Amino acid sequence: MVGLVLVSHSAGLATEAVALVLGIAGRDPPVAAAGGTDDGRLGTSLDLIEAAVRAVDQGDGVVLVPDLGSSVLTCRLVEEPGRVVVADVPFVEGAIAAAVTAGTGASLADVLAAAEEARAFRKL
Amino acid sequence: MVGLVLVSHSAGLATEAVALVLGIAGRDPPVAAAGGTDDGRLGTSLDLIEAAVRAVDQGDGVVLVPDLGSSVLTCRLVEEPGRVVVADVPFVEGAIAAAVTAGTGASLADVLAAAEEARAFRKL
Amino acid sequence: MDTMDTLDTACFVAWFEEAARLVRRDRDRLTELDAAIGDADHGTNLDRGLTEVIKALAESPPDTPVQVLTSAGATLIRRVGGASGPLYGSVFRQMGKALRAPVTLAGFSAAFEEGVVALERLGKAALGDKTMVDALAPASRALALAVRDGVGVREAFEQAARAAAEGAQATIPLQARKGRASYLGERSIGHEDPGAASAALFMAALATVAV
Amino acid sequence: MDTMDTLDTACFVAWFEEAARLVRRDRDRLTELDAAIGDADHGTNLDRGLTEVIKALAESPPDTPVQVLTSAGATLIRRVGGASGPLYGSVFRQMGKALRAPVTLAGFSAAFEEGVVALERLGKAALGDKTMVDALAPASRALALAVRDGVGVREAFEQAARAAAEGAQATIPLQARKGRASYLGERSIGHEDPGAASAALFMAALATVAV
Ligand SMILES: Nc1ncnc2c1ncn2[C@@H]1O[C@H](COP(=O)(O)OP(=O)(O)O)[C@@H](O)[C@H]1O
Ligand SMILES: Nc1ncnc2c1ncn2[C@@H]1O[C@H](COP(=O)(O)OP(=O)(O)O)[C@@H](O)[C@H]1O
Ligand SMILES: [Mg+2]
Ligand SMILES: [Mg+2]
Ligand SMILES: [Mg+2]
Ligand SMILES: [Mg+2]
Repeated sequence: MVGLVLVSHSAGLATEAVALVLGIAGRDPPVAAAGGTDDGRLGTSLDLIEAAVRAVDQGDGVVLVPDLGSSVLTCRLVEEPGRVVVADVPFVEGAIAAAVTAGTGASLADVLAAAEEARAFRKL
Repeated sequence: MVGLVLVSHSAGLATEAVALVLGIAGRDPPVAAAGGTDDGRLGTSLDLIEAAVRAVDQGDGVVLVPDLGSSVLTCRLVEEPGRVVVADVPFVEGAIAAAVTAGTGASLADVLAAAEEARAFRKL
Repeated sequence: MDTMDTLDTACFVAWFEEAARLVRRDRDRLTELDAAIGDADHGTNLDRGLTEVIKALAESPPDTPVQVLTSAGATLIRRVGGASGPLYGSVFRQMGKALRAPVTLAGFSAAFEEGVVALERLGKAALGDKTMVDALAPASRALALAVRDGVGVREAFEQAARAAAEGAQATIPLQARKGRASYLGERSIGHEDPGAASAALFMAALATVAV
Repeated sequence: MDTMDTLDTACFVAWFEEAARLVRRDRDRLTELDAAIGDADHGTNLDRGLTEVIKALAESPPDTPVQVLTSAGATLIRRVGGASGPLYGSVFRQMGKALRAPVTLAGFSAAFEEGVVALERLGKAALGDKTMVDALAPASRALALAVRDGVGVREAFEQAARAAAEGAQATIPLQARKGRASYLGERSIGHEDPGAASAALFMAALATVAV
């Protein structure tokens, strides 16, 4: 299964978003949080992202979902085309769509496409 | 100033999103969280939303940003055209854009438009 | 026409009491249905909401059918916590707004239809989207046909209950287009929609109050 | 040409030591600039990152200029925590990749330009977007012109420092198009970009190492 890493400036936001995503997508897809700096400040930690990638990597690829700014820039530094990819998608909605699709055993490209579709998804 | 209420299924996600939004938009715009049910489960509480609306209402209008599902439906029940409006936008990104714009003293329509623009905003 | 021409306040209270009983009885089944395509809380959500409805009706005994519906609607909107709260709440609140005394079958049917329309508007859901609409819209149609055919209240309610049960069953092969289940795409196929299942219980409860 | 033709490992270490000193000295100013149009952490972010850079250089003393740059880049990427971490980190990492021994002014200038290009690629930022690019790109250009004109190292570095300082000042009237400040739209106008300000410190530090 494709793995998912939610990367936020805020450790709390990343953790809570993972919980909500798992609540909706079920426990199947591997989803991990990488929030804040390694010393607990608001920001981004390459070490935390790399550890999260290792935790969710089952060999089928990993999608990184960053919130903004340094999360995006740091995620881009761990990209490995075809294996670890950054999704430029709404943080919560994209992560939900990606996780649900990952849970079906879909390919990395399909999970990424599902996340991208969340951009157009209407809530009302 | 236009007020903002972040409505999530998860009390934790709503609170953390408010903290991140205030971290970016500064302390100026009134932003409140309404997360989870009134007895602390995942879900939505009309009471919590109404209380949050009262807390951020300065007379210039309030934008509600729901995450999904019951958050959206419950928000729609408190809509008052021209005064309390629901934004169908990415939860985190839309809230940030709305809060930053609200912080400039913009009108309800402008804050809503800024939130909508977050849909098209590219992170990469 | 049935011997019972009009529906009084007690009938409406009994409707919610019986609905509360059936939902409590089937709570785990509803939650399991929601576990398959949702977040496994529909049974608990609705059980909690209806328990509060009964409590509120006991604390402030209603004088009219409208008061029953208004109270139940407001309580469901506030106390369920899931999507089914605002949705069922809107059905009963709107029904209460539309209802005229004394409540005939025709009046009930017309008000019920207004409630279903309010639900469809709030949820932006149509027949076939795999939601509670798939049980409630056929039930409303059955009531309208019963009125047209001059069927008695008891039989009309039984027909509505049957239509709702069939509608709920018919959600099994559908792919969800609204609510949480819609996130699952094709994976939502093959499961009964929990909201449609609970809507069938509401209509089954209605069939027991027309004695 | 200056008397000093090549830049040795000690020069590069001294560059980061002086940059760390200047950032420590101006930490609060950088953070205040970031408070106006960002999240008030640029001074602390960079101070922390450069402290770690100096520590790492002390713990594993580098043998070559490339090792200095590679170590500093990796540490900044990992230890800053803000956008400036991966950005500065990429500058120095790429510069390290491009540098050839012995390091002449021409070699330094070419490698520095590669670093700036890597930064622009990562941040998708161009001149005028109100970012550190607005200080670093003019600095790189000043170095290239100095090489072309056969100017000595010391004077070249001073010209680069001046260009960076002017570039940082020139961000004041700009509206931010990248980074956190871009969320502010027009409200970002009228403030110096914190990353451009710190980039000017990096170049000022460079000017002190060519003795
Ligand atoms: N937009 C909608 N329109 C109509 N019905 C909906 C909609 N969204 C959800 N539902 C109904 O609500 C049911 C789920 O209720 P519940 O589990 O209590 O809420 P939640 O999905 O918030 O956990 C679904 O099975 C479906 O019948
Ligand atoms: N996409 C980008 N491209 C170039 N520079 C950027 C970009 N995003 C941010 N910056 C620079 O980084 C600086 C902010 O750094 P810092 O405050 O440490 O990070 P953060 O914004 O994550 O808090 C900005 O002033 C700007 O110069
Ligand atoms: Mg549910
Ligand atoms: Mg729920
Ligand atoms: Mg900052
Ligand atoms: Mg920061």
